[in-house]
Amino acid sequence: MDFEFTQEHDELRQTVKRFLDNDSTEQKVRGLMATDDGFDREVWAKMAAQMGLQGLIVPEEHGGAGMGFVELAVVLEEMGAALLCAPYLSTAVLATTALVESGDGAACAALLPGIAAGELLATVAIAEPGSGWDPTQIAARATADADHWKLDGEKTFVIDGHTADVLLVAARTDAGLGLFRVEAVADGLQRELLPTLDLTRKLARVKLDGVRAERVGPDDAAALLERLLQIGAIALACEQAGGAQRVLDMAVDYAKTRLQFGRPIGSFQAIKHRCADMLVDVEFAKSAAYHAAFCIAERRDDELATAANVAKSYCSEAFFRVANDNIQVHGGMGFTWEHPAHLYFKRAKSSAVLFGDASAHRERLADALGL
Amino acid sequence: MDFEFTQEHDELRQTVKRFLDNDSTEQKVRGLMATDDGFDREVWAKMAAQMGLQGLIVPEEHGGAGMGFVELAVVLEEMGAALLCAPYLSTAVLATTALVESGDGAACAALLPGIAAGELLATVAIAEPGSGWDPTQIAARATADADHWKLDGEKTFVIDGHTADVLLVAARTDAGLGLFRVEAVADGLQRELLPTLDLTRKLARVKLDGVRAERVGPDDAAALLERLLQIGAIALACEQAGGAQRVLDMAVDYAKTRLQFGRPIGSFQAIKHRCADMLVDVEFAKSAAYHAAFCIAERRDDELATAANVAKSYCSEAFFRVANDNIQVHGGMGFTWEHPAHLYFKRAKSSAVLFGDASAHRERLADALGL
Amino acid sequence: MSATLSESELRARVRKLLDEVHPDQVDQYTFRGAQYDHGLAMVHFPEGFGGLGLSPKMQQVVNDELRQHCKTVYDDLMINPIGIGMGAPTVLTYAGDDTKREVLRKMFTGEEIWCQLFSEPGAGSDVAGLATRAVRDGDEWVVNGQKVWTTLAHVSKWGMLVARTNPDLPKHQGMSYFLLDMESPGVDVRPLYQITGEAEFNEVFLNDVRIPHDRMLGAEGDGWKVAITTLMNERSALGGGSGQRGGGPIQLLMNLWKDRERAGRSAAADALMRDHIAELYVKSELLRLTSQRARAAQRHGNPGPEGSVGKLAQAELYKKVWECSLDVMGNDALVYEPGYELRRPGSEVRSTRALTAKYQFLRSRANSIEGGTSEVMRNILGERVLGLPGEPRTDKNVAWKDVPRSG
Amino acid sequence: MSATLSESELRARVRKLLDEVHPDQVDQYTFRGAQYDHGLAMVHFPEGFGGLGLSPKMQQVVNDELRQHCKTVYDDLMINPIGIGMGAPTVLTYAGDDTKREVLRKMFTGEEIWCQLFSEPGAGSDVAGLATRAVRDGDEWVVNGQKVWTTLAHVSKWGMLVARTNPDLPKHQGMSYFLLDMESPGVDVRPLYQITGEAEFNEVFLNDVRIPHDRMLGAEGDGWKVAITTLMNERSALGGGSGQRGGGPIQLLMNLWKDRERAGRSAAADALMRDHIAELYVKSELLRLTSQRARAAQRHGNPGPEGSVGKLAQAELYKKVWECSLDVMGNDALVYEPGYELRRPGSEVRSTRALTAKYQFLRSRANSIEGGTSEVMRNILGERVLGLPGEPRTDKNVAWKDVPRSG
Repeated sequence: MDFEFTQEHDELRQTVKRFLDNDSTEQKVRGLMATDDGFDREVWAKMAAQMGLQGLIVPEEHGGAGMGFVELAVVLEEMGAALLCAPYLSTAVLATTALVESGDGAACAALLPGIAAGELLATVAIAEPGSGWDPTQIAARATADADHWKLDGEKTFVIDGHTADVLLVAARTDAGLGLFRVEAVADGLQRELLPTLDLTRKLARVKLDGVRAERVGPDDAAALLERLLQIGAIALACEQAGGAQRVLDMAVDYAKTRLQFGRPIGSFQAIKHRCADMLVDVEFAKSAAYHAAFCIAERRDDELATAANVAKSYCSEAFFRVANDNIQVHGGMGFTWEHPAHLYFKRAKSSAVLFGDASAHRERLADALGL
Repeated sequence: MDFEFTQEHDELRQTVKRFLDNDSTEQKVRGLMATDDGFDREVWAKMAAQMGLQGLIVPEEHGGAGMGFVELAVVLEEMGAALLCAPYLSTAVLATTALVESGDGAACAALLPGIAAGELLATVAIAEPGSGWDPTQIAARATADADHWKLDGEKTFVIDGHTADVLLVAARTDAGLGLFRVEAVADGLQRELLPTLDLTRKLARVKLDGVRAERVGPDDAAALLERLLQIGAIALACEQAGGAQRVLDMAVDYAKTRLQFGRPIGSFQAIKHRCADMLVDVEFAKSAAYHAAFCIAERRDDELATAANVAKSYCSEAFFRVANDNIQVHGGMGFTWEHPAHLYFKRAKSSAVLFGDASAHRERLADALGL
Repeated sequence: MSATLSESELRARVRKLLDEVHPDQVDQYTFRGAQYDHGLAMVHFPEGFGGLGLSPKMQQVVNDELRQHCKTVYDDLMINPIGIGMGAPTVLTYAGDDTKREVLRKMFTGEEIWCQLFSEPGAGSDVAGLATRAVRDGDEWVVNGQKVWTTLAHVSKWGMLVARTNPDLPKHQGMSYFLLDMESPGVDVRPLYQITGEAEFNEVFLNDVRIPHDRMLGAEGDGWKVAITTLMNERSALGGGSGQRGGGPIQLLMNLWKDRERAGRSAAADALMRDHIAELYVKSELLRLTSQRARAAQRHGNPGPEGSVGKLAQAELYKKVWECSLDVMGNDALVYEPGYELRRPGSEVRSTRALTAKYQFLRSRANSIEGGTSEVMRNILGERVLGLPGEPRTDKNVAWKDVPRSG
Repeated sequence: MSATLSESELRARVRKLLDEVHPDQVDQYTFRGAQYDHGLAMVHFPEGFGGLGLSPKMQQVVNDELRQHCKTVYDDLMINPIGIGMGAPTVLTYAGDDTKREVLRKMFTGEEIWCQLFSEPGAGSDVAGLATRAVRDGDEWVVNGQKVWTTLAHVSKWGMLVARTNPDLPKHQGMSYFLLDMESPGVDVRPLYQITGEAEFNEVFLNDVRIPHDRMLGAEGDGWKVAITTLMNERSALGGGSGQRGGGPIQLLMNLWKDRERAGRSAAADALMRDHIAELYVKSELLRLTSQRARAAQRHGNPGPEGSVGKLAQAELYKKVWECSLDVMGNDALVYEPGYELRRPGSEVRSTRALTAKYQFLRSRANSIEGGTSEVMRNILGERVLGLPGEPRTDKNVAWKDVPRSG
């Protein structure tokens, strides 16, 4: 049932929090965001070895913990709060979900153990230049060629696409949309790191020129892609809820300690009421993200689309609002490079855009509600 | 030039203000809003005899003062502030503008002197049930019949339509849209007072069943109607700016004198900052209304549509916001029947809807801007 | 003994009551009188005072059993909302047995309706700033002042009155709490009409009203403490949103939209409205989910801030939902059938969705005022939930009479 | 005598200056030095100090004449914005003639740039709460503390410094004002990088910096009064909006929209965006018209509240305009070419509208903070324009050292 978090969930949260407090400090985030890779391979290995986080939702038969999306939501919320720089969303959420949901046993057996072990980085490539996140607009082509496929086209905004070992690429066949597995080292694959607004999440452009590929999952993967995008949106919403809580904490702490006119600025209603409005945003964002996570975990498939639209539209705007408010509460300090407020602000903007912005999700919701 | 108000304008404002302070007190407004007529014939006669307000923009040759829209804006602003209950907008603004702009000398000579003298009430009838304020949707028919016309159809939201002596009715002929003069006593004319949300402005539904009519103005009156609607929207914007200023004054006065927790509530930032935001709304609303009034007065016809769209869209929303805020500042008191706050709130809503709401005006603006 | 009553034993008692007297066969007063006498009215009250000294949760068992066996089911909060909801716990805690005997049974049957006399014209958000004075005269207190926003005062027998008995003490210390017989000479109840023309509330003028000293609840000067007991039991509009997905105000809005007349509205205007309604749907849904989350957290014994945001969020959201409803109506928003009529609210259901929406558009203006203004709610969230410091207070350690006040 | 100089006589003097030395032929320092010596730099200043003792309005005549005859036209506010804009009037009012002679000419020529050392990490909105200490030591003052948000400090010769000389007095009374030679030992200027990666501002650390007593402007303890003179002359972003209809940020937004890629966006999304842009256009237009109205009212000698709302309205509006610009870009908002590079702002123009908009999206976050936060502006509108009462102050009549402070 919705919102029935157990003691195990709380313990998982504490474990992840402790890990992030040590291994994803602001200083580490700043260091990693300035690199091209954008993550620390040692920390990545530690995440897998000590906590098995990469295999959280990987089925046990493939070397994972076989947990569900509620546990993943807890982890993502904390990672969003800490701005963890790591290919977790790409590898452990998107690629893993794509594989598990594809029902392709061979592909799962080939890739999931490596993912769970923290030894394989993977991502999914859907969006293309000039098109949005709508799979119906995909132009990349897959052509059957003897026992494999050849891919041609261009993908962009591929999360961690420049470091992934394997890319799961959505492309069009004569039969419809398909999902294809491409090795990073394959001939004809060109990858370019994009200069991102949000330095803590790396995106790449990928050019495919007759690249050798294996099909993953069904001949017609349209439903799979739709579901993948919904789950991706919910994953982002979980991160956003966590980021929103963190900036609220930051703002409240500052408002309690910063004195002006002989008083903590939080004693002024202008600041206090702004923080109160931020609190409403944060609590609503959590409700949206948690509810959507429970919908996935409990396979309430008829509610999934609505829950994803509600969560992504609300959490995107709420995180942006509170990240913006946090800068305002901090005054000049909040506007400097040395203060972390801008890192959250940029993350809020980038995660609002990824997988479709709030109004796109509301439009889908309006369609579903028959408005 | 925009915003160059003269000493004469200031004096006119003071004269009108004094008159309204005496003859449109809250008590009188409450009395009149409970009547069907909705105005006081003695006060109406006094307005004409002592101040010539009904003939303000009537050309001197037809017995008026021959002034322009800047003077009218000043008068409308004060009437909006006082919620004057009188058929001024219908008779002295809409019908008068329709006549003057029609270029129909005979109609002007027949009607304007009576209007200027305060002896004739007139209005315009454009909207129809189920259609908006878009003249292209008008369905009422005018059929030529010997030396006159016959009108069939139904009009609604006719301002003061139940008390007007003469109605200028927009109807469709084979040649396009025309404007037609109908006597209130004509056979086949049925008028019904509508129960309005805003009791201070009376609206009527008018049924026309083969009613005898005279054409006013050109064969194709489409441009005339469009201009009339723009000027009507600007007239409402002027009233809205006046109403907005009045509710701000009300809120500020209350915030200064109402004590809670041993302090005036206006010393709390929650109230103070709300009032500051109201001030921005009020000043912007005035800029919008004044600028549009100067555009009419100076016949800057190429700017008129944009100015009307800017003014009506902004003033409608601003007046509604501040009228709503005024209730909030007053707390429980602002929510009672005995306090005037609700009268302004209802006026704000009704004037926001009349002649097209804010988003309709923004849509037209977006078209004009080529967005 | 009864503290050990099991659930099945309690159910048996309910059936015994129903064997003796059945709500489908007798009137409200007779049945609820018998229910009281059987200790099944408020089971956590002591025996003899409508209860059996059980845990409050056990009342659910009684109500459940009644619902199972009766067509006529009474809702305490419909019968005597302020009496049973707020008066009973206050009387239980602070009144003597004589008073309990005098008032509790008739309160429960609904023969005597109760009202609450706290708010004053000069003391709105600052309830503790109230100015109604009570002066001791022998065995009586003489009360002068004015109360406002008093629901049900016009039909009430008893009023829970807080008045200032010592103006020389700081504001929270100089108040006392009385049970006022509303039929006493000098009590003048007048309807207070609202923006809708209805009078849900009253003004109560108190002019040399005499109250026997033994009708004071708690000690002299304890008025604020007793009042807090009353307020803690306020079944406030908790801000839980509608229980059903897509239910409540948003449902009415969506239905209005689906049934709208399509003429005269552009495709662009439709797109704007759809986006806005979808946004309001999202917030309505999150209001509901947040309240559900709060209940889950409470069940698990670690309630968090999710339970406290509802009142503020709901007030602001519902105002917007009703505003949007009027926008959906377009020009029809100009008319307000059947017009305004200054009157008491009836129990009639409005005949169309549009009429309901128009009424609620006006009525909802009070959402952000009644039961704590949105400004007060933001203070509470800021200070009590987030732990932000309060403002400098100038009215706390000063004799009440020296605190500036208006009204 | 020169007070009676007519406009045509003044024009003649400008032409005489140009006959002697012409900006198209000599460098900035040479020409502006001559302009200063001719009393044509700041004509309202006394003769010998760059002026002719004329009305300030007459400077317009000089500038006009220069524009007519020269290709090279210098803008005072480009050359030495803080020096000429704020430093000069302060020096004129409070400095002795020796100091005036020492600093004014080189200020005007731009040989010596000026900066303002008021804000501190612990004193933002509460500027008067500043904590930098100056202690008298013989003929010198020894200064310790930290200043922040100091534009141009890294290229400045002179800093206008306010420091606390008596912490036992209430905050506004214990400050003094100094001219600080920024080349003095102990002055450490460090760039302060912003959200954009650029460092428009500096932090200035003052470590046992010694200032001769005769560099104090005004008397000891008059620091706040002198600072007010400086601040009154701040050419603040007045919030006038763009001069041209549809100009400024809204123009860039509209152009971005018109040139957008249409693929991948639904008709409904387009309708929403069009409405939003139209709304922003309306507000931009009203910002412009309100500033125009303020100027008209000023011309007519009765300025009203219209002049005071601009700063607040503009800050909030421009933030929204730049946010909308990013929304128009859709997914392209994810990239921020050419990446961030911690550096001083250059004079380069960004190569595309999109890059400008992205930069401004980040940069505009400060609009509601710098030059008075929106919260401070709302206080000012509420108190000074609407006459609402201030809040209870706990920091006013207390020795500064006893006022709680952070940072």
